[in-house]
Amino acid sequence: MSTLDFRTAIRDALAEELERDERVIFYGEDVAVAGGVFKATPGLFERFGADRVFDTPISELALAGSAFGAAVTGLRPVIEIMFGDFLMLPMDALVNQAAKYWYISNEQASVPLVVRSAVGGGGRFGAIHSQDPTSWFLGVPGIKIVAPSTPGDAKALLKASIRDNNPVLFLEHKRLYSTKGETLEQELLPLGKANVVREGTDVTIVAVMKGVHDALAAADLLAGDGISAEVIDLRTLRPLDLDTVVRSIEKTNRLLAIEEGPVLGGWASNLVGLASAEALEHLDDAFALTGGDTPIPYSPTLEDPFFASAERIAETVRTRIGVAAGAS
Amino acid sequence: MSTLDFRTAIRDALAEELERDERVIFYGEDVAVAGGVFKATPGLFERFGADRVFDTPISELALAGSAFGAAVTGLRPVIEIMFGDFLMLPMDALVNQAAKYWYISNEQASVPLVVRSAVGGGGRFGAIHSQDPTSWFLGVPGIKIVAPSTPGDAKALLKASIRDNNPVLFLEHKRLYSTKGETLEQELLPLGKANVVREGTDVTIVAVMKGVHDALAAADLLAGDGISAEVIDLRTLRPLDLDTVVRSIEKTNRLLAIEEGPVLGGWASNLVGLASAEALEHLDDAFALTGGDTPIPYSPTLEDPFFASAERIAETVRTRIGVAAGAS
Amino acid sequence: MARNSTQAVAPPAAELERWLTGYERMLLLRGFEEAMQTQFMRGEVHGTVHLYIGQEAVSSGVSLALRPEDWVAATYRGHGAALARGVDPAGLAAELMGRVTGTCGGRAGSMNVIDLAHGLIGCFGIIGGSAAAATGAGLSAKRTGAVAVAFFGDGSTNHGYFHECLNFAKVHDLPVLFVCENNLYGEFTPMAQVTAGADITARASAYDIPSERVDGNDLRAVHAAAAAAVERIRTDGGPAFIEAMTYRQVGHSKSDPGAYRPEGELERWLERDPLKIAREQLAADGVSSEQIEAIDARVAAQMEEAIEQALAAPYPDPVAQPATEYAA
Amino acid sequence: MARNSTQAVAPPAAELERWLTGYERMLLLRGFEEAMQTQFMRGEVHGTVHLYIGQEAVSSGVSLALRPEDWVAATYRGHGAALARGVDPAGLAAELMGRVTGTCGGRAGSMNVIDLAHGLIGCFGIIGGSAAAATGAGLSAKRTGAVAVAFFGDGSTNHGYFHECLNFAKVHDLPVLFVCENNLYGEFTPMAQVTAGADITARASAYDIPSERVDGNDLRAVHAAAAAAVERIRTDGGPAFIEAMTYRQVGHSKSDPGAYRPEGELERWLERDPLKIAREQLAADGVSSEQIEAIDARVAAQMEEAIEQALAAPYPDPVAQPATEYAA
Ligand SMILES: Cc1ncc(C[n+]2csc(CCOP(=O)(O)OP(=O)(O)O)c2C)c(N)n1
Ligand SMILES: Cc1ncc(C[n+]2csc(CCOP(=O)(O)OP(=O)(O)O)c2C)c(N)n1
Ligand SMILES: [Mg+2]
Ligand SMILES: [Mg+2]
Repeated sequence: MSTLDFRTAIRDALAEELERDERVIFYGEDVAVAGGVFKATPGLFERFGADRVFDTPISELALAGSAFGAAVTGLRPVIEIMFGDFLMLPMDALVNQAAKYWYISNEQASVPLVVRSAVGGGGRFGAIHSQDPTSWFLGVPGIKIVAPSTPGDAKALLKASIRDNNPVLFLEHKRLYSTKGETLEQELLPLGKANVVREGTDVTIVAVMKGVHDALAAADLLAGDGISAEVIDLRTLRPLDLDTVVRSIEKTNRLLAIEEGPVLGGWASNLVGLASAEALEHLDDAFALTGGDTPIPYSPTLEDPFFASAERIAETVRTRIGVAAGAS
Repeated sequence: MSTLDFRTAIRDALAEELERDERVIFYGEDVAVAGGVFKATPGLFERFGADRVFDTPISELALAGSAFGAAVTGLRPVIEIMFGDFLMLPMDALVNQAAKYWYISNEQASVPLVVRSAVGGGGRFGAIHSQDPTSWFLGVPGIKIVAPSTPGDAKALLKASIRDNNPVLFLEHKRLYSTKGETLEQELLPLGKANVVREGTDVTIVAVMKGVHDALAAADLLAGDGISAEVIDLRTLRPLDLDTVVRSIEKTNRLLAIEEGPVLGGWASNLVGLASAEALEHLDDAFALTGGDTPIPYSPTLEDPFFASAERIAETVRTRIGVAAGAS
Repeated sequence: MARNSTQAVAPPAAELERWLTGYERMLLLRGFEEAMQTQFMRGEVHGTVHLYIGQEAVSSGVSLALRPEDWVAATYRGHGAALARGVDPAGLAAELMGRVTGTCGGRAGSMNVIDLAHGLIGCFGIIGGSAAAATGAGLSAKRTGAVAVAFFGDGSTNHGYFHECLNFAKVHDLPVLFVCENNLYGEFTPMAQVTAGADITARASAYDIPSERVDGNDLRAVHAAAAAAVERIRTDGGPAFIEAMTYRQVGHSKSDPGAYRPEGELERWLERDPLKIAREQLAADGVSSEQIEAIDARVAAQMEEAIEQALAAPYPDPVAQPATEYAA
Repeated sequence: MARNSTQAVAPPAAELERWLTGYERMLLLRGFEEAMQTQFMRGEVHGTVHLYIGQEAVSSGVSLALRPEDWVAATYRGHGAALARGVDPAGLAAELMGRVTGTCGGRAGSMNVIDLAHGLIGCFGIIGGSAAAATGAGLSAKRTGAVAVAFFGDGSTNHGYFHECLNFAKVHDLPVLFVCENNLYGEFTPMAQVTAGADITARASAYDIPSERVDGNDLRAVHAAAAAAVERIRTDGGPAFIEAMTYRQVGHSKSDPGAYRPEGELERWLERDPLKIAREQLAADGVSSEQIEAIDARVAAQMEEAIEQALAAPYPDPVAQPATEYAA
């Protein structure tokens, strides 16, 4: 197995799908000639030409609206909304148009459309270039939300997203762009399936994207204390693979969901709610460790404690979740 | 105490605050001369003049964006976004601009701004005129979401929202516009405080808006079976009055949250999550009874079962929540 | 305005055929809306309904200039555009009645009808949605040589969707015909009061999109403008714009105060009823009143049968026909 | 272009005073950006930063035409507009360095600076946000006789915010001066490639907003246009529009490939550097090189002190200064 960096994973997935299916097109602001502000898409314009890979005006609503119109008339558009923070601007097109079409058309046509977007904090980009848009879209029937944690996953999930027949929001965490990882054996990963990335018996930690790495680091710290943490990478936030989480809880009896988003309205509290409704009898404790309750601060000394670090995750397991060494 | 209908409650609250504070202005699409498509605001234009009450172009983003700009420079705008379904169009102005301003400006200025919007299903308006926008905004720090259930509450909460120094989303359920109720003693109700509208000992049912009436009807049905349901009207969805819910659970040990929105991403699952995290040891069961997992259908035979009726709420308490007669 | 009193030379047979077809189509549109008005009063059509009465020449004239492979996107006032495109009136009536035989199985309702088999991408309940959908269809159409048409109202030209989509279509050279049906009002608000400059074609011109203002109550004038625009699009590529001046002879929707019309305005426009104009034109072409009456009778019979069929159809059964959130 | 080689008659003292002030301000803007570039390289400024180098004449010229009670809204490229408005350079530098003495206590960062005490509603990280904020401030300003100014780039004119706000400001007769800084690029994409018609003033004209294109590198030309526009706004009400032609001499942000500039373009614009032009104009007015050097030295000293001050300030402490989600 070869290694791959995250940017290359994104670019290769796009290149392979553009190559494989000529209905696939890719467009966005500065994605073509310049190769994207995060340099994730260089070379595609040169390889596939201006008819299939192009730069657009700064018009997020037209980007998503046109992608919707293109998708229901035979193309398979992939668009980039540069920062996840900008996703409210095209949201009407995604939610009121794209996500509803399959159902209200009485299943006349699917809407194969992918929106890639760079998300997440920790980059000192301030309140309006650091958000995780998940909470805005989590409650939208008809939409899928994919949130990979490694280059290998990103490639296989992006390829699967492009082949999926539904609107998919594909989130790329900014702090992951420079990470490296192994290529997967599989060409595709199924959307809506979680991945148990570390087995454990005392507590289940659920995360996505950068959070998975923090959870794994926390699990290492906890292992030093004799606490065995299971770490689940959801990979997809909607639809939610609740089964995998519940199976884990049945073993560990404790759930900690971590995310960068808010405690009220975030996916982590939602997951705690759904898991409690499903498996209350198995739970000794459940908790969502989330970002703060204000906009995301700019200054390093404010931004750093805003998000849960590996240390805080471990500390939360020890204190709040109350897992003592050798608990189970 | 006199009675009041819901439309009048809205209009009177606006009139009184326009009268009381000349910084208050009110604008929206067809709200002035025509008095609003739901006929909630007739007479205000005539009484307060075109400088303070006016009709706008169909430009939701400019409506909310200008309201934000007006709020931080000294006015106290109230705008109407006609249907809650349209709230994604102005969402960037509300979330990226208005909701963040207090914090990122280092508390230089507050943002006293109210967005009224008609929400909810059951009116045969189809998928794009029937949604509850709560899930899109629930996770936004800095925003308040108010969702009244009665004319008296609506008046006192709208007045309080207009006097509040933060961006407030004020949701008016379409099916409540023609309802009547009593005027409250208080002129104002505090935002962020829930109301126990019926005391009970076997199960806690939490709802907002039209759901409160369904919950009360369900409680009547359950009383016939000897089951005692406590019903909580949250009144405000963000900030959330978790304390009142937890105190109730400590008594009933069972929680049912009902809403029109989705099970994944909705406020009800969130509440179950937060209540479980807070009071797991008191819970025998917790569940979110929500709208369906597709867009909202138009046809009566599809729309009616999409939302939880009083009968389904009662049935869910009996079966899923497993409360038998004389349980406690 | 006695515009058609001059005796023209009879047109060539093919052309006369087109005008007869156009007249029949307009009659069908009128008859359909009148029937829906009746069925709404009877409680068979639910929620609300936006009638096209008075504007028939616009979509009829444009549709005569289209090919089967072309795409059309319309608004919540879209029955006309749908029928002009060939959508089955019985299916459309059934949709409005929420029956399972409806164009969308009763899921969509009046404001959101979709019929891809007839090139109708959809009727869009969100202002500007049609412009976005057609712009996206333009991306597809560019490959196939087809043209995508967006219908929308004067009020929509103040929306962000409008601006972004026109600019997007122009810079990407998309084969999109934008048709603004200027009926002088957006709901209850006069166009000039909310539309800066009050010159909609000037807006299109500012994007360097060829644009023309046309008498929207004259089928032949509309067709001539549309045929020329479509021809130019097919030959030279890129979008074109038509502003069709017309008038809504009935209320905006089923709850319209109507107080906004200046005295005599409606009467003047009734004088210029598009059906009346078309009949006068046919008479001038030498078509006998017997021939016209025969068409009238045929359409009336067709409409009666369609309504009967629709009324006889069952309502959808959500248990027998369960919905899927996602396309496979 | 030897535009200033002619010997003009020396201007009246008040006018000369204004040009000297303007020159000093431009120098300050330039010096500040150069210092921030250095501090970014040293790791003292975080995330990313968008420099204003080359565009100084625009905000300096406009600000000279404003009164203290007027409002200004700018973009992520907003240091110039802030300093021109009188924001303290030490505070602004500290903000970019994330220090507690920053204009916003380190919470906002470069892209979101707010300083209401100096009439700076804010720098807006979202394209179009400044237009919306100024439009709203226009609602307030209409009452007080003030004027609200929005600065934004050429790329922003393709956004829905732009369209809706210009139309809104015009139909509501708001005292807003819209200033488009056309620096020929949006990020890495040439203006003409994404801006249909490539004529931005024509867009303003389509809304019937008085508009003028001006040499944005000539302080005096900008001031003349702004003064005339502000005068017209104060006298006649309603918005005005200025397109200032200028050039960004440095990269879009701290990660700019720069490959998009045609050969020789940058050099040609450096010839027309706004400071160079201003210096030549002052010389032609009879200002000695000693006088100019004295100003240069004064600004350099001021800048040095500001940076020193900022660097000496502590980082914010989230525990000592806890944030509140809501304004009281
Ligand atoms: C985004 C959005 N805002 C508001 C509405 C509510 N609304 C429905 S129709 C209408 C007026 C539209 O006027 P116009 O575009 O002229 O079309 P017409 O109804 O006259 O055909 C409005 C405001 C909507 N459907 N979508
Ligand atoms: C809504 C939105 N979309 C995209 C961006 C990313 N972005 C930041 S600056 C920029 C280019 C803006 O160009 P222009 O308006 O010409 O201003 P300039 O940077 O040239 O001053 C873009 C696309 C953004 N900040 N906001
Ligand atoms: Mg209209
Ligand atoms: Mg630019």
